[in-house]
Formats: sequence, C-alpha cells, structure tokens
Amino acid sequence: MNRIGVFVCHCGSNIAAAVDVKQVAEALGREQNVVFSAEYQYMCSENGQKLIKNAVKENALTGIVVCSCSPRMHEATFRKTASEAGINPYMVEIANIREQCSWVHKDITAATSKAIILGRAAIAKVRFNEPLTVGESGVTKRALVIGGGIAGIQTALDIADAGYKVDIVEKKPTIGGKMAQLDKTFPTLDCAACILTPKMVEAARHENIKLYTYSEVEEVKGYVGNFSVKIRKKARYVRENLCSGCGACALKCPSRNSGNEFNTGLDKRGAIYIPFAQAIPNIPVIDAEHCIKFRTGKCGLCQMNCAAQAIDFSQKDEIIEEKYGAIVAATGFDIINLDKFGEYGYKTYPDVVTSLEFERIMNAAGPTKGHLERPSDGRQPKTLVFVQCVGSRDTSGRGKEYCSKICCMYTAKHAMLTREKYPDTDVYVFYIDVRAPGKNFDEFYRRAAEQYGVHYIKGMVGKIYDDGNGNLMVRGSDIIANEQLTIKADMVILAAAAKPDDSARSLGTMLTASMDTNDFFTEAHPKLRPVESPTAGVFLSGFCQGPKDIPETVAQAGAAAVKVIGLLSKDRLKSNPCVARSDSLICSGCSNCEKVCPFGAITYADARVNDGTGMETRRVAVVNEAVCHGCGACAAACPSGAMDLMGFTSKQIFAEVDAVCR
Amino acid sequence: MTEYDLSLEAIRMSGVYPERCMKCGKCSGACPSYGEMEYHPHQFVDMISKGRIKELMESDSIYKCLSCFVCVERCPRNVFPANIVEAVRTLSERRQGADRISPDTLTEFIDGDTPQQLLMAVMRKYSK
Amino acid sequence: MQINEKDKSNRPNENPVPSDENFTPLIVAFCCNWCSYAGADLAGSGRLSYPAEVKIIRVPCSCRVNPTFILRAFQKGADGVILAGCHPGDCHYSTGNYFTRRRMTLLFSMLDYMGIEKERTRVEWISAAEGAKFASTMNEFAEKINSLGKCRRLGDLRCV
Amino acid sequence: MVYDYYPGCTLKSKASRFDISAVKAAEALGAEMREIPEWQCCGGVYPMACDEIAHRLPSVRALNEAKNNGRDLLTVCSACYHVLKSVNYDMKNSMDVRSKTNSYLEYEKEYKGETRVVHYLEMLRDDIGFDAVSEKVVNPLKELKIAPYYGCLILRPSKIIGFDDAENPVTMENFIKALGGDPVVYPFRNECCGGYAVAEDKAIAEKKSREIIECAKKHGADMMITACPLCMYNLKKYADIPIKYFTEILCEALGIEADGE
Amino acid sequence: MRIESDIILGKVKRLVSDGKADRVFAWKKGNFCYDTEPSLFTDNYVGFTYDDFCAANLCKFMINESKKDGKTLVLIKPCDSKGLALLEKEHRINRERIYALGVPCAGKIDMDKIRENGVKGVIGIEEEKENVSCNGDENLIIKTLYGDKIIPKKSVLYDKCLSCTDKEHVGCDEVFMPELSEDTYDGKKFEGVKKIENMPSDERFSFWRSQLSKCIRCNACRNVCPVCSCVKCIFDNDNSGIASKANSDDFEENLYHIIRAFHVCGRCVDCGECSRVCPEKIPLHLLNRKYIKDIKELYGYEKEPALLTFTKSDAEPSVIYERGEKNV
Repeated sequence: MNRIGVFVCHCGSNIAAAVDVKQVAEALGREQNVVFSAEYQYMCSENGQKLIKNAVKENALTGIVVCSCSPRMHEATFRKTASEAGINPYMVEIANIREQCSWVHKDITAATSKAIILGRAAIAKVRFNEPLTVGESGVTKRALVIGGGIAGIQTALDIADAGYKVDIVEKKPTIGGKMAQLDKTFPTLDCAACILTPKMVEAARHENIKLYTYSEVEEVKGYVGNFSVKIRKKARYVRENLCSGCGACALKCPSRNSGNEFNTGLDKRGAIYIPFAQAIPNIPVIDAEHCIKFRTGKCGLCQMNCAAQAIDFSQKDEIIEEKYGAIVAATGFDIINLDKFGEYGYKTYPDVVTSLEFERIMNAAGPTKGHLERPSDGRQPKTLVFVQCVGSRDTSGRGKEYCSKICCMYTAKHAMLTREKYPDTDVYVFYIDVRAPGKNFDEFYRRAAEQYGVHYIKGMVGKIYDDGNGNLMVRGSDIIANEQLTIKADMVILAAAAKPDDSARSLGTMLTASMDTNDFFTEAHPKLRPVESPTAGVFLSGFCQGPKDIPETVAQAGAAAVKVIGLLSKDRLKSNPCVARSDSLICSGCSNCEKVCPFGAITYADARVNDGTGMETRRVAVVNEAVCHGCGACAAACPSGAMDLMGFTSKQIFAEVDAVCR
Repeated sequence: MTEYDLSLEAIRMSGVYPERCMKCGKCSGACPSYGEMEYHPHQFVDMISKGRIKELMESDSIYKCLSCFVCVERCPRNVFPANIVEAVRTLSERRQGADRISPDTLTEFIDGDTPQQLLMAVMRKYSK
Repeated sequence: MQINEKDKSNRPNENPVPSDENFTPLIVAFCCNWCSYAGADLAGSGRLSYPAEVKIIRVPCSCRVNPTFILRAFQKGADGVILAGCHPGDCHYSTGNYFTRRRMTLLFSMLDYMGIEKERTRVEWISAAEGAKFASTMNEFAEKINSLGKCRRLGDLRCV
Repeated sequence: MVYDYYPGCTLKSKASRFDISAVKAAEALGAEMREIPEWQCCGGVYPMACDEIAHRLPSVRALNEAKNNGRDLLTVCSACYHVLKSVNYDMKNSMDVRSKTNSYLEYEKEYKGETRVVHYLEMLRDDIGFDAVSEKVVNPLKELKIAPYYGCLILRPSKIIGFDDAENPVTMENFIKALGGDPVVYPFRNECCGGYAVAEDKAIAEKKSREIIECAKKHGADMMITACPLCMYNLKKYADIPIKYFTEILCEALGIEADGE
Repeated sequence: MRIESDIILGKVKRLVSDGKADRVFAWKKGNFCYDTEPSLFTDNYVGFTYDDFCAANLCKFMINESKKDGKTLVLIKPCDSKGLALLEKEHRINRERIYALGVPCAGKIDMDKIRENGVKGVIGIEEEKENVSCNGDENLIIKTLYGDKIIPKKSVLYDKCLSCTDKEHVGCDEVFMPELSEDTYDGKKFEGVKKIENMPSDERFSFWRSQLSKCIRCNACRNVCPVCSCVKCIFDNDNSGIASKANSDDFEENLYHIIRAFHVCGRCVDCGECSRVCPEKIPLHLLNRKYIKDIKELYGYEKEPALLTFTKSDAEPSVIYERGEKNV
C-alpha cells in the first residue's frame, strides 16, 4: 500500500511568486495514495528537511514527492533526508516546479496548474518506485597495462610511483615499442633512445612493476575492480633466471636468415637474438621458425656456448592467471601495409622505403650505423623525395580515412636532418597539407623549409618508376605551380599511414571495450572522459585511442594512470542502483540488448525457468550491475519488455505520461 | 541553362561527388595527358564544384583526356576525375554543331591499319 | 494537513477535451538528464519563457525512450511529442543518441506514412549549454502544434 | 569448357589474326568459344555518363544472352572486356541504370548483372590454369625476352574491372612464363598508349607509345605483346621490335598455325 | 520442369534413412488440394506433399521442434530461409537439432485469387507446357469439377511471391534442386508503399484507418511471423504497461500494429506471411515494407538489423519533414 507525502517548496519567492503553492499542495493532497501534503518556505533547509522527516515518521510514508527546484540541484539532498527518515532513498521523486515552471511561465494560473500536473506526474511515478540498494564490490589493488611502449611504460611508472602494483604485458621480447626504433624526436630533435631507455630501466627496476615480455593477454573476465586475466607467456627457450645477458649465444648462432624486426627488416639477425642493445629484459629469445635446432634437430651451438646453461629447447608456453582492478590498453600503432599502393613501387624498388625504415637508416645504432646509404647499392643518395599522406586521408578503401597526425612533423624532421648532415643533397617533400598544430611545430616545419632549404611541393606523387638506369623517377603534380614534374631521385621515403596495432581488435573484444571502424579504442566521452573506455575499469593510453605524437602520448599515459590510481585507491566501489534488469521469465535471449549496450554490461547465461508451461533451459540476458551505467538503450531495444531500467521503469514512465496527459 | 545549372548537370551526369576532393593533386600527378591539357584533372574537379564549367567546355582539354582511368584508380578520395571530364565533354558535344570530329572528317586520319574500335571510340568520344 | 483517501478517481475522462476555440495544446517533452534536461534548467535560470503546455519528462538518456512512450502520450491526449537529447557525438553514454536517432527517424516516418501529421513529432539535440535553444525550440514547436489543433488521429487509428 | 564468345568489331576485321589465334588456341586447350549470335559493337569505350543508356544496350544484350545460355561471356579484346565489365557492374550496382535499361529492353526477366565476364587471359589463368597451358606447350619461347603491355582498359578502374593488381599486374608475366618465355617487368606496362586520342592528336599517341616502347626496350625487351587492337595500332607505328597479340605467341608455343590476315 | 512432391519426399526419406534427422516437418495434404497444412511426420509420410499450395512458412515451428531431443528435418523455401537464419541469429532455435533442407519454389498459389477469377470446384492444378501466353508468362491449367480452366500463373500467385526478389536460400544445410526455383518477382516490390507515400496525408490516414479498423485482434499475424518470436509477447504481459485486456478503446488495441511493426523493424525478413494469413486481408506487409524501404534509403543494407547499429553520419530525424507535403 502506497502512502505518499507531498512537499511543496516556496523557494522563497522563486516558486511562490509565480505558482500558488497552497493551491498546489491542496490539489496534490487530493491525489490517490497521497496521505500528507504540505508547503514550506525552503524545503532544502534544515527545518524543511525536519518537516519531511517528521511527516515520514508520523504518517508512515512509503514515498516522497518534493515539488521544488531541479532534481539536478537537490535530488541527492532529499534522498539523504529520506534515508535519515528511515525509508529507501530511491523512494523520492522531485517535481521540478522552479526551473521548468515558475521561472519560465509568467501567468500564475497557467504556472499553478502546470505545477499541479508536474506534481501528479511525480506522484504517479513514485507509486511504482521500488526500494533500490547501492551495490558494492571490492577492488583488486593491482593494475594491468597492455603494451610496453612509451605509453604503457609511462602509465605503469605513474601507477607504480603512487604505490600500486602494476604489470606490463608486452608481446615483443623487449619493452620500448616504436619509440625505441626512432632516431630523433620532433620538434626538439633530442635522441629518442636517450630519453626512453632510462624509463625502460626504471620500469624494469621498479619494485611495484612486473614485466611480462614476449607475452600476450589471452582471456579477460570480470568487471571493474575485479578482472581476472590469463596471460600467455610465450616460450623464449631461454631461462630468464639463469641468463646473464652476455650475448654469446647470439654471436655464435649460425642462422642468419631472419629479417631483423628492430631494423625493420633492413638487415639480418640470428635465430637467437636480443632485439637491440638496450633491450629490457636483456635476455635473448629463440625464433623457433628459423632456428636450425628446431628445424633439423641438429645444431645447439648456442646451448654449448652458454656458460649460464640458460638455453632450454624444451621450454613451453606458460599460462599465468592474475587478478586486476583496472586494465590499461596501450597497444600502440603500426604502419599500414603498402602492397595496395603499387604506384609508389615500394615492393618493386628497394630504394623506396617507409619513414620507419628511414628512421633506422638515420639511426646511429641502425643497419648503416647512421650513414645515409640507400638499400639497393649502399650509395649515398643525392636527391631524396618524401611523399606524405601515403594511405592517410584515403577513403578509396586502400588506406585509412583519418589523418595519421605524426607524418607531417616526422617528415619535416627527416628532411631537416638529411639536409643538416648532408648539405649536398636535394630534398623534396610532396604534401597535401602541412599540419603542424602543436607547440613549436609550425616553427619547426618552417625551419625545414626556410633554413634547411627543403623543397616543399604542394601536390601528390602519381607514379614512381625506374628509368632503366637505376634512377627512380618520381612523377607528381605541383598544383601551386600548376605543373606536372618528374624528379630523378635516388631514394624515396613514404610517410605510410599509421594504424592501430593489429592486436588491438582482439583485445577490444576481450575487454568488451568498444572500438571505432578504424580499430581505435573509443573513449567514454570524446571531450570529458578521453582516457577512459566506456567499459568501466578499462583505460586508454597512447596511439590505440587515436593518432598521437610522443608528448601527447605521455600526457595521456599520465592521465590514464591518474584514473587508475583513483580507482585503485577505493576499497569498495559503489554502483549506481539505477541499472538495467532483465526478467528471465520473459527474456527470449535474442541479443538485441547486447548489441546496443555501449558498456558490454550484458552477457547471456542459460537459466532454468518455469513460466507456467514447464521447466526449461533458456538463454537469457544477465546485466552486470557493476558495469551498467543505466542509459536504458537496452530497455528500449527489447521487444518483449523483459529488459527494464530501475528508477526509470516503463511502468514509471507510462504513469508519468498518463499523469501529464490526463 | 545558367552556367551553375550546367555544372550541376555535369555533376549529376558524372555520378561523382566533387566535394569529396581534398585537393591533393594526385590525379594530375598521374595524368599521362597533363602536358597537353590547359586545365588539368584536379582543376576539372575544383572548377566544376565552383560552377565554372564554361571555361572547361570551351577548352581543348576535354579532348585530351585519354580515358585511361589512372586518375580514378589512384584517387585517394573516390572522386572520379575522368568521369567529370567526360561529363563536361559530353555536355559540350550535345550542343548544336559542337562535334569535334564528324563522319566527314573521319577519313582524315584513317589509314589501312585503323582498327574499327578506334572509329567507334572516336564517334562516341568526339561527337554527339 | 491530513487528507482522507476517498474517491480519488483517476479516470482519464475527468477533464473534458477543450473545444477548438480555446484549444491549448498539450506537449510532452522527453529530455535526457545530462544535456536537454539541463538545458531546460538553464532556460529556467535564464528566465526564458516558453508555453506552460510543455511538460517535461526526465529520462536518463534519449535512448531510454521507447516508441511506446510516445505513442502512449498521443493516445492519452498529447498533441505533440518532442524528444530532446545530447548532440550526436556528445552522448553521456557515448552512443545512446545514435540509436535514438535511428529509432525516431523510422518511427516518425512510419507515423507520417500512416497519416499522422509529421509536425507533431520532433527530435531536437539540445546541449546543457543551450538554454536559449531549448526555449526557442519549445516556442516554435508549441506554435506549430497550436496551428495543427487537437491531435485525434492516433486515437482514431483503431483496429477494434 | 564452353564459353559464350563476344569477339567485338575489330577482331572480326582488322584484328582477325587475334580472333583466329584465340579461338584455335582455346580449342587446343579444351575450351570452346561459341560466338553469340547477332552481337553488336560495344562502342569501343565505356560511356561514363550515368544518363547514357543507349550506349550501354549492346553490352547488356550480349550479357543477357550469355545469362540465358547459362554461360560465362568471354572476350579477347581488352576494350570490349572493359566495356562489358563496366556495364555489367552498373547493371549489378546502379539501380538507376538497371531499371532504365530493363524497362527499355523489356526482358522477361530483369537483367541484374548476373553474367560473369571473362577475359581470355582470365580463362587461361583461372579456368584452365597456366600449369595446364604450360603442359601443352610444344615450342617453348626460349630466350625470348617478352614485355607484356597491359595498357589501361584491362586493369582500370581495378575496383570495377578486378582483373589484376592495377599497378603491379602479374597475369601476363605468368602467362609468358607458362609459355617458356622470359617476361620483362617494366614500369610502363600499365601506362596509356594514347588510345583513341590518336584521332584528335597524333602527337600524344606518338609520345605515349614511344615512351612505353623505349621503357620496355630499356628493360631488355625483344618483343612486346598486347591484348588490345588499339594499343597494337598505336604501338606498332613507332616500334622497332615486334609487337604481337598475346594469342599469337600462345599459338606459336602450342604449335598451332594461325594465319588470319 | 515441375517440382514433384515425390522427388522431394524421396530426398527426405533418403536423408532420414542416412540418419540426418529423426523426424520431418513439412506439409500435409488437407481435404482439398489447396488446404495443405504444416505437419510433423514422425514414423510415416502419409499425406506428405510439397506443391504449389504449400505457402506456409515452417521455420517458426522450429522454436519448439528444436527443443526436442534428436533432429528435425524441415523443408525450407527460399523466403523461409531468411526467417530461419534470423531465428538462429537471435538464438531462438537450437540450430544443431535442425536439418534445414532447402526446397525450390516457383511461387505459391493463392486460392482466393483463383476464386476471384470465378473458378470453382478446384481439384488440381497443372502447368501448361505448350502455350506460353503473349507476355511470356506461364499458364496454369486449373482442373475443376466443371472442366479445365486456363489462367496465367502470375495472376494467381500470392502477393508475397510477386514481391519475392530472390530465390536463393541462405543458411540451409543442403539445398535440393535449386534449379527448379523460378523467379516470380513482378518488379514492383515497393510500388504498394510508394502508392501510399504519394497519397496526401488525409488519404493515408483514412486508408490506414479503414484497414486497421478491420482488425479483429486474432493475433494470426503475430503468431505466424518468424520474427515475432518472443517467449512472451509484450501484449500478453499484463505487467508491461502496454497490455490492457479490460478496455477495448485502450492503448494496446489502437496501437497494436504500429508497435508490432516497430518491433520487427529492421529485423523483418519480408516473407509476407502476416498479410497472407490475415483473415481480414489487411495489407500488413505494407507497414513492414515501409520500414524496409526507409532503412534501405536512409541507411543502405547492413549486417546488423538497422535499429541495433548506427553510423555517426546517419540521417537526422528531420529528414522526414523535408520530404512530402507539409501539414502546416
């Protein structure tokens, strides 16, 4: 039996001046189930609240309607009042008769009758309110960072410094990511390795950080605060606890056929190798595909030469299961495959290279020891052509429709460094637009053009071909000069579009974190929650959320860390009780709700149900209340009405509609 | 028909969305006929979207396109510059007496090896 | 003040339908909590007036609005229904209003197809900062409904 | 294997050796090319304007004929291939073209682009297989450096034509390899020869054709092959190395006499 | 070539004896040649038939059949196959317990249309082989108690067959003799919808009012619909706030068809069963097809049902105001 109390607030004269509050209180007092009705100067005041509490006790009220200002202002206040008076805080409804009535309607009769109708709607709704309890769950005080590039390292360091345990999972044998491969960084031209390697070492030494390199996330279960993750630690065939990192094995390895990934395949490495000198951990790994021992059963030179007896050909992949409170995706980027861009001849001509390959060529630790030598004949190129937007801003289906953001700047950097070290070179850059909106970015690009004499050509390259004499002919347009030109070049560098790492898509599925069509992780809110995934407890760091340069990545990595720290600092997580709920008796298990849920809060389970026609097993929707945000998309998508939203049930809204339209 | 309407008509005929163009100039970087043209593929796309079709229609450039589809193939934005050139040329030729080559003048270039295919193509491309 | 629970009938026919001369339209506005409801509050704090016939029902997100809510409103005597949500791309729940957009486009198209005046339904994106837009939208909408007159068609579209 | 064959006008006149060699070689490889009755010229160029319905009709008639015969439509000429395939694409994907064309033709059953258009090279590659071709070779084209010339129409636009990678095609190279020859890979194999513009401006055709021939020679070609009579016409004028239809060298390799002219 | 019932039955028997299924769901002859009905065959095939009168869609029966142990073989026409695929996608059937045998379809015959032609006492139907009518259509020989009548086949096909755009099966375990399927599409799928769209608003309203007023709420449309597969329909759930059994002028009654159409919006497989089974001949498919047309025009075809997905550049709802006439 509903016993409802109505409390009409004057809000000084804010309401009372335009609404006849007495009449409202009287009219609402005559409504069904209303057993108490009163008006008062300031309901939100100490005395006003006391009035409510007393009325609850004296009239054994089960529901409260406050006709006052916007619920966005004082709903929380009156819920607390109800709670103190001993009834469930979710048995309170507010009729907004200030912002949406007295303040906007001049005519007192009209405003008064509207206030009465709004009050009736609130009464109609509160009749169907149910007591709701705030759910609580614990928090595992450990975070997982997926990806060990600069984004992942920075996030992990920040979390670890705040005193929380954090694990990094990196699929490659070493952390460092793409930044480790770079030569210099724009716009300051400081050496990438010099600023990155100390961070790598710090991450490795930090007491709160645990590294899982050469490992991949295999399964994620659970929800915010309580994730359970399976990590596959791939067999290195080297015992990490024994290896001293002396590198003797790598030197002795007779296999020399594998492309060296760290140098983008520009030179070869052995089947047992340490990716690069500063690798962390400094432990080699055996590439079983190329290892002679694995292929033929004979060899084992590395084993014979290992003083520490660390080589173990029988090692198997290991599955580690760990619990986490928060997960950070920091899977980074890769560059697109250029097979579809035959007109640039990347596959045909060795001297057409990607920018990442050019980074390695220019890097002192790279395959040419930092000397500018072109891959085909080792000659120093005299004329270099850079082509921007190769596959970026491309809607033809061959590339990516977005701007990769970093190419304009690194191309300017490459062009500048080339001209600086080799003043006898001619450097051309074909560009569509130069995008340099960042601190000192435009100045940097202008310096390349003005001080270093880099020829910027607004236009695009149509075809790259050879003249039969070993020269590359670059045919393109200069749309400002309105001419087509053909440049005889020695080397061409393509700024290939950057894309999210291939591992992101499957990770997104595991995390039920939404992704856009380009496989970038979607943020919870594009402006206000840029480092959070819509999936609670999952955070985003770096390029995996969208194209970013290093400073932006580091900034976002820190922001993600703060969000993680904020979450881990709580002992209990309170959840919003206004969440979706599925009626297993009615649910058909059609999955419509799951498809519209932005948070991945809906899963399916087989339930034994008896709806009167006999016991049977059915696939029914189950809402994870800790993950649901309560938007109600599922409730509107459910054709059978099995899904409903607590606090805003269909019945409640129907009752409001009926009351308003009565 | 005003010049603007004529441009719209050309756009409609070509089935192309010239507004998709991001003005990269790749079409003109690839065009084999570039040197022979007064207006180049990227200008066709640009001018047509600005309603400046008259200049294009008057220009010999419309007869210099080889319909080799290189611009279509390489355009990163799915603009079909060749279709626009064709639409402008067709509109130009649909006007009275605007045939570039008539059956009478055909004989001028015919030699013993001229394939039939060429005659057909010429009739289609250079006359109403 | 104590009131006895006596004969508080809630029958829908309690209020007679106003005759056309003194017709005042009834408009139901579903507003999402995060943007449009806040926009309405801002219209209030700015004292930007709009007709009292507009009655707002708060929902967490525009995507909570089931088409049956809208149909129900018409059925029970509403003359116009407007649904207001965050601008596409700004949804508090990231994607809710994208679903709303599709649902309502299709539903309203269907109502139009069935001969219900399409001007009686509307979707508007109103952010929390757009108090003025809220007021002007409501004024405009109310005016339109006023000129359309009483909505009878949905009630008449019966299949009994 | 039986195909409906669309020869096209040039193959029935100036390029008869192209036609005869193709039919004979197919026969030897176990494929029958049945010329469809009363075919009309495809027009030589694809009408790009969406509102040109009349110019699409000859192609649709041939395509529909093949559909009714339940066979694939085979062409040897690149230009016909390009036109037929493009029109077929429209019939499949453009509601406007499809409905206008069909309402004009009044077929009993709407033609919706069901027919598969096959180029002779595709037949060799996909249906017969270059391996099978290779087995039938009696005179391998040894020590002959052959530069395949693709031109435009058989490759572009690749999204519609879908014959091969438009920038780095390999079909003709593999074809030459199957005949025991040595394919020359050169960058201008997909550049335009000047095409029909020869009628408007001989200089363009000359410039383009010479560039292509020079490029092929520079990369070591002794001979060039093509699949288009118009390319043949343009290239031949300026070439000092032999230019042949690809079917001619196919006949040679298979040991078939195929003298047309 | 005609589709022979016996050949289909032969195939069915082979499959059952090969252990592909334990029972068969198909059609059974009725008292007359034209009143076939869906039927389950467990141990014999008495009355089994598959002919031009087997229009009923069997896929919805699979919801219950697939709850049973063992496997049910079900005959699936091309249009039914889309419904079966949706039921599978929405987890409403246990697909592993079904053996879907695609059977060819050359269009199904609407007995009412034969009657409208003034033909009575029908005892059988044959296809005329020799004389093809001038427009290329096949003719049917209707055998009646009073002698043979010849009628063009297209004139007596169900409307749903005339708007059937493809005769391709999806998701069947096996498709039997698909070459016997015949295209029955008359090229006018959206004509009906367009006709209504082109009416003035008042006329549209009176059209639908006159149609929907005929509804007797027998629920046949819902019960036959392969998409309406909820365990418990919202209209049968007193607690839903929508169902209201007591009042005849209430919400449910007035808006039943709008809500039903919306519930199947984007999921409807356009099998046309709703209109076919309606005892009052309300053209319900025109509601569903309106949604199909709108979805196609506004969003194009997509993998997911239109209401369960979106793109950021979707049309704004205002698109509706921009077309057609204005009421104000």
